[in-house]
Amino acid sequence: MAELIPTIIAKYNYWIYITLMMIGLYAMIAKNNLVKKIVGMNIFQTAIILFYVSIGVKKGATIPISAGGHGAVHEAVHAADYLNPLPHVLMLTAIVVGVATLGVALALALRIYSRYNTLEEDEILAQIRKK
Amino acid sequence: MFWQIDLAILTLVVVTAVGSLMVKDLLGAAILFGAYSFLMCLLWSIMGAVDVAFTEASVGAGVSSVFFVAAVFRTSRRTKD
Amino acid sequence: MKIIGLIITIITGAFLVYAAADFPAWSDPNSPASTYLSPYFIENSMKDTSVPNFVTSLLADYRGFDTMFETTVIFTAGLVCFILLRISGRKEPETSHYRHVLTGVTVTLKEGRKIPASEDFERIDDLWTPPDLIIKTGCRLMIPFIQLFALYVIAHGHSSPGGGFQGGVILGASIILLAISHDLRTALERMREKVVAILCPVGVAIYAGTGTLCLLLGLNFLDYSALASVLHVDPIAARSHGILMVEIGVGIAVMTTMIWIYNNISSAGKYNQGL
Amino acid sequence: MSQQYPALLVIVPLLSAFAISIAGWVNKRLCFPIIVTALSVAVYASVGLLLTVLEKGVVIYHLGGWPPPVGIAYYVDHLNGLVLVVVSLVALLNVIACKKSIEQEFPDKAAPFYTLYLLMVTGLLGIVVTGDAFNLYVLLEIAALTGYGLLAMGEERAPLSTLNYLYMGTIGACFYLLGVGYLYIVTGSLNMVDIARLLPPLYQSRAVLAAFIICMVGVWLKMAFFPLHAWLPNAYTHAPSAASSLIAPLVTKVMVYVMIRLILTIFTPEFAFATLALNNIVVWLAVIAIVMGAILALAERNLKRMLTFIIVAEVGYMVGGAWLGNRAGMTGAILHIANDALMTLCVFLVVGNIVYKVKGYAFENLQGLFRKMPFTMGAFVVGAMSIIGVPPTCGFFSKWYLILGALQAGHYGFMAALIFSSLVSVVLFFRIFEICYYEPFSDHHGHDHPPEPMDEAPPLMVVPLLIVAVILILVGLYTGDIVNHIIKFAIPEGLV
Repeated sequence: MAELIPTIIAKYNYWIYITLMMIGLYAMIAKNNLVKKIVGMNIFQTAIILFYVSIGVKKGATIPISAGGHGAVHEAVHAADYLNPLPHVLMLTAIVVGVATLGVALALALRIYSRYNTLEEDEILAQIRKK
Repeated sequence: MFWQIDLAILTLVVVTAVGSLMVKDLLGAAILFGAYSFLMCLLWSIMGAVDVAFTEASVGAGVSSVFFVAAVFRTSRRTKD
Repeated sequence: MKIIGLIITIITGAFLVYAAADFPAWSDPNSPASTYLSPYFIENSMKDTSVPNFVTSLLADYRGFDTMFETTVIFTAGLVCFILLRISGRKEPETSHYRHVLTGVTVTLKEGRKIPASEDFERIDDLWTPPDLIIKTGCRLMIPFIQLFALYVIAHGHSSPGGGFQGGVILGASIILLAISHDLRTALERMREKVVAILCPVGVAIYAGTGTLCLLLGLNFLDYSALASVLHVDPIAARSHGILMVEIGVGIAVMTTMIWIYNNISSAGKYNQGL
Repeated sequence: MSQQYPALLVIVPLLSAFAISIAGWVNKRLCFPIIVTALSVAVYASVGLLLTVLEKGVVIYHLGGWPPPVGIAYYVDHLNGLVLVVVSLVALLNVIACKKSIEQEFPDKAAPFYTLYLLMVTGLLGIVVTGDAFNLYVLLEIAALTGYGLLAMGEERAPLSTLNYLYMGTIGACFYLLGVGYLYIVTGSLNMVDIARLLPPLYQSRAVLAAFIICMVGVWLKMAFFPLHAWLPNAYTHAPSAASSLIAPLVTKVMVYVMIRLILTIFTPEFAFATLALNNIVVWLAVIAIVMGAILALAERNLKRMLTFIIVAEVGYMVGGAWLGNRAGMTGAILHIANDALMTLCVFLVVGNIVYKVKGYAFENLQGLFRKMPFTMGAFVVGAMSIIGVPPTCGFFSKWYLILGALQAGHYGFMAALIFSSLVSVVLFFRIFEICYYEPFSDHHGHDHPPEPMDEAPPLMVVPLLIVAVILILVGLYTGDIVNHIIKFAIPEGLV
């Protein structure tokens, strides 16, 4: 037990990302309202982004922008001083993909609403079955 | 980097995430989702991912929330869960 | 469904917790992710591309191919929203409302009739809210500065956080702000649908076209150092300029897509009235 | 020029997509010539690439001039060389065959439709050609988003079934992304070959195990492998015919390709089959997928929906074959990617022609079609024979290899499922032939009512369909060459 607590604290970012992911996944499977599902989907995606950003964190390092600016071409740059930029780049892509998916999902929800006049999944299915 | 701030924001993130899924009003859900995105953005800027945080602030907390509000405005605020 | 969802969620969560135990410790400088590839980018970004912001050089040069498709994803989203929602043509005549500016009398016209544009009447939405002078004027004053800031973000992405995406989103948000604070028609007058729909692929095509230019100049796709012979600079500066070119393309594409999606969603494809 | 083929393959369709999008606002007549030209270039480049690979071995293309693992690289070997040719060929034939139905179904939105179509093909080609694990995710999302757009343009119920597909597809893609993240956190690299090089010392790590399983679940979600297949039938049934005859043949097969690529290149068969004892479970899941797909298809009274359940069963074939863990099974799975793409294209194009002429695809709409549309139905017979697995057609040979693999692995359950599903297919298709062969019942007994005149779909739709039918037989006849010259080299030596 005494060994377990430091592990839990040392990786709390990972635990939070798992929690958020579970929240999002649960909402996508179990929620009845289509827009709520979309919210869940976004939470799910941001949880994964949080995971990636956590990979990039490095103790004793600063943000990944060269301190010298443009003038410092010939100064040696030490890798240990800067955060890992690769996960950040990947996550920029993921955020943009997230907003694109959001736009498409909302457009679909609008189409569904104009057809069935409701956003509740069970009511829509009831209307389809009635036909 | 203060771990207390980090921990507080992490907790708040979870709270807003749960809140936006629990609240029985889609407009409220959209607003809480905006708050969630903004807290996420704070968290990432604390972690030093400035570009990601900037993007999330403009895309997640800004434009996404507007899309949500617009969609809710064009459909309905009613939700059963 | 709720129980199934709960079971699936808990299984997934337990599995992820099980796997997370083997991760390198959090913020460990000696983890493989921090020691294997990233030092290369940090140490060589200035030498290879003369861009101090490692994220920008990585985004637009080392992994520029990802970013091109990321822009394409955005374009796709705009196009899908258009194709799904846009109701083209004026098939059904609709009622429109006009307000007499001086007296505040509202006139409702049926079957698509219109009042010729004049100073006395202004068209209003079905769900009309009283004009708020402070909001309208405040937004009108803010929008130019927002746009200026967006251009700064695009142009200064080389040495500070920011770049094409963030700047593009902010530019798009400024037009969306106009549409929210006034109405959709005002925003559409500034930025017509056709302009948006053409600029959007043009933005992505600037990106892909820069890459193709490099290919035509004899090097690999997206190898900006090929531009050195066109721009009359050394290959390293050419990479820096190439990054700026694609950032501008990204900015245009993202700005127009955001406006496009907003227009379609807020008016449910009718383009007559927004929020 | 030939060393630029990998770039051309993706860039030409991409740039042409933007050109079409702009042309749609200027002059709509330009759209169709542009898309045909772009896809022809893609076919040309992919065939050239396959020939280069056959001649010289693996082709590696550095995007942006950065060598991997720093930059992104394209990596073309025998496996994706074959799949590239199939994908580009299917896309080209389908767009020519579907021109009329696209113009009929979306008179004013043809240009955006073509744009999405071309972007989707770009995405699929990119998925197949890329050698970077994260790049694959981005392209996966392009293929998925365009797919949502194309599928949702169909009938009334299409948006709802597409939204369900979107939820499932997003979960799948996110799982894949998460798996790549796990690989990144333990290796620090994103290039597939590089990851494979770094992984062996870490095979005992739980994170690698989790990465493998999460990636697999994500890919299975995307390809509608059995317990995760619920989104597929509705989404494909309600889609417009031009979209379903692009998406049904390609998307699931490309995802099977991704799965095989994950097993063969990133994780290597030693890890996937030897270290993990999952083979048996997955093959049994595939058995259930095949049996359930066949039974559910039997229960349908609607041609298109029946075909979608057959796709679910076919995915079971390929996953099962790949997970048998021996050479014959893997050969069968890879061969079946190509064959199944072509035969699914064939039957879905037939459905497209029927919808174009008859405006319906329920069984009662099909009566008398043999007389009405003889060429279309002739192609349908060839496609059906191939799905059943009758010898001269290609479907027989991939099934042959799959059964061989099952025998070698001693997995008789899988073999029984294959034979069972073939028998069910016989019932399914001969039932349809019977309906199509007989004329509609006439109400007035005794009176001869005049036979309906021949009313075939336009030549532009029929000729590509007949070409596909001929290709089905040709591929069948040349299977030996394909296996000996291409697939043999696609499978690593270690797998016996």
